[in-house]
Amino acid sequence: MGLLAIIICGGAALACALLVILSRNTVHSALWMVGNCLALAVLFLLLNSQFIAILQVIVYAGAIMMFIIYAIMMLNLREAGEDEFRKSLLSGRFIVLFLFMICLLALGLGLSPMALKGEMGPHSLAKFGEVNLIANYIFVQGIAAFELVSVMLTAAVVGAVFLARRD
Amino acid sequence: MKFDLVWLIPIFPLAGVLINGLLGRRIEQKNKSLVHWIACGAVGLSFVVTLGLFFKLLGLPADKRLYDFAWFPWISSGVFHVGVGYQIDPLSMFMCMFVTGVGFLIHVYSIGYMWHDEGSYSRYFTYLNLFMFSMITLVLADNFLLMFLGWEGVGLCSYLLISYWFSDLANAVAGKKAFVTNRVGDFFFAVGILLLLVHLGAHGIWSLNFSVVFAHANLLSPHLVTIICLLFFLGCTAKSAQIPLYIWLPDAMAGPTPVSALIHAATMVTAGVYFIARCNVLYSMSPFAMEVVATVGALSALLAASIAVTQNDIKKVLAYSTVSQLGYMFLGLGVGAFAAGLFHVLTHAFFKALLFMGAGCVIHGMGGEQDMRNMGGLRKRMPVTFYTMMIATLAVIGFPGFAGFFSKDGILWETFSGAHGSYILWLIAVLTAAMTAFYMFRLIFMTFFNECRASEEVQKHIHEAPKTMTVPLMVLAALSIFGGYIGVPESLGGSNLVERFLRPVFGLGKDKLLQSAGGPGLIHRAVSETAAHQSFSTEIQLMFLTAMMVLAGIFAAYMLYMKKRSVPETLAANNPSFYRLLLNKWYVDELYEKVFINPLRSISFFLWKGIDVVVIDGMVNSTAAFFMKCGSAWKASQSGYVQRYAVSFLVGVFVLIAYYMYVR
Amino acid sequence: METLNFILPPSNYVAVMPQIVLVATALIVLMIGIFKKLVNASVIGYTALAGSLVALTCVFLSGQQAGPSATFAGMVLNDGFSFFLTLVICMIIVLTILVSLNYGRFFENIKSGEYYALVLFSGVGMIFMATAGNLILLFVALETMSICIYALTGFHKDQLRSGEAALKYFLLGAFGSAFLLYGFAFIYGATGSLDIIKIAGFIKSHPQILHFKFLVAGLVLMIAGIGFKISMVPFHMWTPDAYEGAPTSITGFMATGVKAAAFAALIRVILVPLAPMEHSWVTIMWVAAFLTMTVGNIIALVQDNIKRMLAYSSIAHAGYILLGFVAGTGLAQAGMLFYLMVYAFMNIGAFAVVALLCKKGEEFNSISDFAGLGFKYPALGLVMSVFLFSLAGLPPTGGFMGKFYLFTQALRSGYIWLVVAAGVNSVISMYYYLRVVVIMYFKPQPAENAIVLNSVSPGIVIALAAATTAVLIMGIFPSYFLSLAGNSIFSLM
Amino acid sequence: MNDYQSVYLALSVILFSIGALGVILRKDAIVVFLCIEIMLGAVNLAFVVFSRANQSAEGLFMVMCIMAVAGAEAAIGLAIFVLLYRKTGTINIDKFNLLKW
Repeated sequence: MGLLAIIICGGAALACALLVILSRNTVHSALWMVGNCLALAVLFLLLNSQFIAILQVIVYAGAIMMFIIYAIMMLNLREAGEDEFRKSLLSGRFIVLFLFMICLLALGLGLSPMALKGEMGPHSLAKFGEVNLIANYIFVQGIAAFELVSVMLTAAVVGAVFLARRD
Repeated sequence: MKFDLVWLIPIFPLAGVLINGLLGRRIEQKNKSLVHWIACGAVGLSFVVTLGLFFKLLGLPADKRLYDFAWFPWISSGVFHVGVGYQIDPLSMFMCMFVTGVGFLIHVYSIGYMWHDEGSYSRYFTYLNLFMFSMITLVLADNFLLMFLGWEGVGLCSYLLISYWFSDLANAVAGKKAFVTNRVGDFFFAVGILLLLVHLGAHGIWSLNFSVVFAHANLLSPHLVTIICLLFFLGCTAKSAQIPLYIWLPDAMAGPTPVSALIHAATMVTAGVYFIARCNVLYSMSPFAMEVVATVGALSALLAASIAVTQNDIKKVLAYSTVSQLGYMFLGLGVGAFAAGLFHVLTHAFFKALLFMGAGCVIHGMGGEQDMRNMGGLRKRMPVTFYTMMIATLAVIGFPGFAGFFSKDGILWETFSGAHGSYILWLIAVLTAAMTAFYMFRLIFMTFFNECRASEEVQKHIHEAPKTMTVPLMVLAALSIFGGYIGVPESLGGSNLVERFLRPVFGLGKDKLLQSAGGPGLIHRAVSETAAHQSFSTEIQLMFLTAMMVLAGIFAAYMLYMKKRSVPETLAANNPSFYRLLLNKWYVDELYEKVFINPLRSISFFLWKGIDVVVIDGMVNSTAAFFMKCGSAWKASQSGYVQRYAVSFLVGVFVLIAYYMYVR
Repeated sequence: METLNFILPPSNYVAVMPQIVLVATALIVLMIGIFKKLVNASVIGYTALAGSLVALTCVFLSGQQAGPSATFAGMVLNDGFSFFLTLVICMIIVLTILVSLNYGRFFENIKSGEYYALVLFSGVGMIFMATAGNLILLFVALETMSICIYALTGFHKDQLRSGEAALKYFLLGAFGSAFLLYGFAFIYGATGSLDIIKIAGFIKSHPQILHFKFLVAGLVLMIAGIGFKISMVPFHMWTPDAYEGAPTSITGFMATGVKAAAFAALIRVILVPLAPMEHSWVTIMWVAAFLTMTVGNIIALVQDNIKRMLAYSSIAHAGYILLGFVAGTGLAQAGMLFYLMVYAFMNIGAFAVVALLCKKGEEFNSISDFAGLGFKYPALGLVMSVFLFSLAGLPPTGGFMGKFYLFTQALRSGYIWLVVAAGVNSVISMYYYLRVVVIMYFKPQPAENAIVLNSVSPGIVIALAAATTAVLIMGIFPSYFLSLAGNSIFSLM
Repeated sequence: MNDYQSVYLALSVILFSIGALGVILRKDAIVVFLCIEIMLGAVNLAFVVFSRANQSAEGLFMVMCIMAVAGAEAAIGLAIFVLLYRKTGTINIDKFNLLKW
């Protein structure tokens, strides 16, 4: 049952990802990307990480993707000239290279056995992924990184506003 | 005043260099006299500090007079560490005293001499201060490498100052000659230092500190010590103008006269003497090297004196006289009379600087004339110069009662009676003393007596030098007289303060000094203390004999250049070949030209045209062309398309991952 | 549901004082920027300068603390290594701001509050990168730095080149950090932790993990990700384009600060937890060092744009520094830090000189435009020559000593051919560095091509003088700095 | 416990590779950026898998940070695209080829 769910959701994620790079229309790409995000969110749920799944939907699919789509609309980029894209697809050297690489990586990494388990596991699997656990980590151990994230976001906003400002 | 302030001594001149060197041109435009205030002030402050430290040193008991101030680490490479540090002991303070003192006087003198010169005033004082910095580093350094830095520094300044008026080709050539000759010596010197380091390193002593090296000198085999000593000495012959590398010094007179006084008479050329005295432990281990030093010194003294007899250029006479007097110093060192040799360094600094400065006043007064045949009768016109020069002359020839007498006597006596001395060397030295008296009085008579042989035009302008020039003359004249009395030998009822002051540094005294400072004991075969004073009467008899020879020399000069002035010409005419031999300085320059320079030149010409241009340049050019081609080809990979960059990134990752996953 | 009660970890705020000061200054500068109309424009720059100087002072004051320690639950490490790198980065920030104060006359944008705020924010990122004890913090810091630098690269809004450089740098940078993250993920998967010290402990107690594929893949991907920031071949392609397009003051900042921080992260990550994997990464470093210096030097040979030439040369210098990983001795690792410090001074100095000159009121970049500069501006020519000599590795400059330590240590470890290659590379590099000197002093200045330097502020004079002095002092008296670097490497172990 | 982690990881690797493929194939800057986001998503998946295997919240916090970074990068990236679009009227990355060699 679990495996079936994984294969369905994973297949959906992969298909969405492929469609992102294969669709000619930028808006379509962005929408397929949203699909990919949602499929990933389901995968996270299957991995018992409810909080991350919620974030994936709200932040990724909800905020970032909407932002991108808004930018696409603003720039009025419906149809980019993609002739070269077709050509390079046909020439296929990248595809060959990449299929090869994917096979290697998937065989080498994906299907290799997991490491020795970390010794930090008092929590039960059910509690894993609950907001308590994460919140505790964020505000106790990860406080420095958390604060630095705020600095980073400030910097990003400052930079973005400056660059996009018309003057 | 604490000994830790010793770093102030070199710092002041260095500050002077920086200020005058970087901002000199602007300062000169605004206020020319500020330049010499800075320069002289820097050296003066150094002198004051030296004086303070010197008296503090005197206040200590004799066996505690050693202080090593390690300032900061300089080079450290694995086990090998060299620091910048200054050593205070009687020898270094003795040298530093007169280097800064005489240096200060010559700085002051330079104000008058260079004020009207067209060259860059600040450049001159920058070089002069740089020289002071290097020389102080040389004498105060506590290790071979720092000393070598100073050694090279003084060589550089000497070169810069000889060719100070570089627009004149002859000056540039003279500078080049000095530079190349010194390089030859420095090469051997550096080889000596490296040998020392490598062989001590083989015993686990990776240090170039004087005290460490000397304390472990016993680890070296005697042959090796001899080789090292001879290499060092070869370096010293270049710096201190001895056979075979003395040839650059007379040509070095092309520089401004204060430079000749400071660098080529009083201080730099005595660096070799200082160095051998500093390395007395090593030299004491090698009697053969000592003999070589003594013999070369004596022969240089004689050879230079014989050349000086016929020279007509006033500065050339003094230059050869310097070579000759330096020969005396080396003779003293070679026979084991280190203190006497250094005492002569001191007195020589006073009177030779004075002689050069006097000559400078004469040249200045005569409007640049240097040929003594065109001088004469200046006694009336330039009284201060005349009297001070007279005093210096009496001092240099060793006239009883003057400074040179006591120092020269010390050397002669040790040569006669010392463990390493010999009668032949003594005889050469006495003969040289007589010749010195002759040529020095020849100079005095030709310059200051009789009628003036200069043209009317020049005669009108002859005048006494300004105050800044004459005051240093007078100070030095006083020192030339009284400076000798600090070293009155015991046979004349004195107590020879100089020797007593320096004794801790030399021979067995060094051993005690190091031990008292906490260092390891010296285990070397030091020469026994100079032979016990056999009999004062013999010494006094010898003194008398020498004085007689000197008087004979003066008398001969009087007869030939005052009374019967036609005789020299007839003499020269009757012995034309011998006269020409002397006049042309024994054809040594020509000999070097034939034996060394011409073959070298043809070899280097071949290397240039045959090897360099065709083979090396061809290789270099084709290599350069090859790399340029590579560059142009490779440049194309930077295509400007961002996705190609991403591909390059991916390929890199892919290759690495594939290698680690599947190949290894 | 139980209530959440957080107990904040014991935190040493003194250890992060420079970062706090920098963030505060950045915010103040932004505030002042809002009231731009009311105040003199230069107030912004001087506020930023004052803040960075305060941060530098904080580094000096906090440097006296004894012993290495970790704060913020192990996220921030406070040891000699952090001190050294924080010092270097703060000096880079101060120098960059000094250069920017003068460079602002070319481009109005540089005078804005955003510019200085972004420089300070990226400085915060750099410092956290060098002091991070946890890969999470390391990643966030790297992104903080990168995002600011992306924006700063595109700061010449009226120049297409600047925007293009920002685009390329941004796309490749994001691409590279994805790889870095994947590497972190694998390391996390293999060792069960993201804390550097815990990873080190885990690897030490489970040596069989060393041949585990996840760890090896993590190592490789991580080296690729950080190698991108230090422009290691073949991850270097962005460097010349981004350096050329960016404002010159930022190019100097990128070439020194980003590289110093990224090298710090690489040293920390490679040498602390992954030291037992030496047999794996030495080969990568060997090949990367060789390729990096060769590619950088050879392409720099045929450049005519001074910024681009310096960009390629900075690739080559990364190659020299990588030798320290290959050699592996303690002295070699100290040599890397020493070289980073010298490199910071000489490179920022060279870019400052480039930023100082203009031609007909415009910036210029062609090397041939330097003709006759040495005589027109003797002081500037002298300073530039010192930097170039140091870059070329000629004594008595710090560049020489840095190369000397790295090369001799690599030789001592037996990498003869690599050192031979490095020597050949140094000779090649001499050609293009000295070419600039030759052009400055031996080519007459053409009449119509008047390069001038106008409005020299005291700030830039101080910056150039400080950089020159530092380069020379590090060349003549290297022992102090080497022992400082050695101590900081020692505290890392 | 070990429920299909290999499958998740293989999925993550393939997703990452598809993202990388998109980055080097598509010319539209925004799509290139979307592909980078796909790669980050793959990384997130890997982190969650490892986090669960290791029973630690560290990986989850990393995922949150990655999301924040993705947001920040989106802001800066889109600002750069807008800047370039205003100048040239296109965001086809092959058109930006001033800086080369």
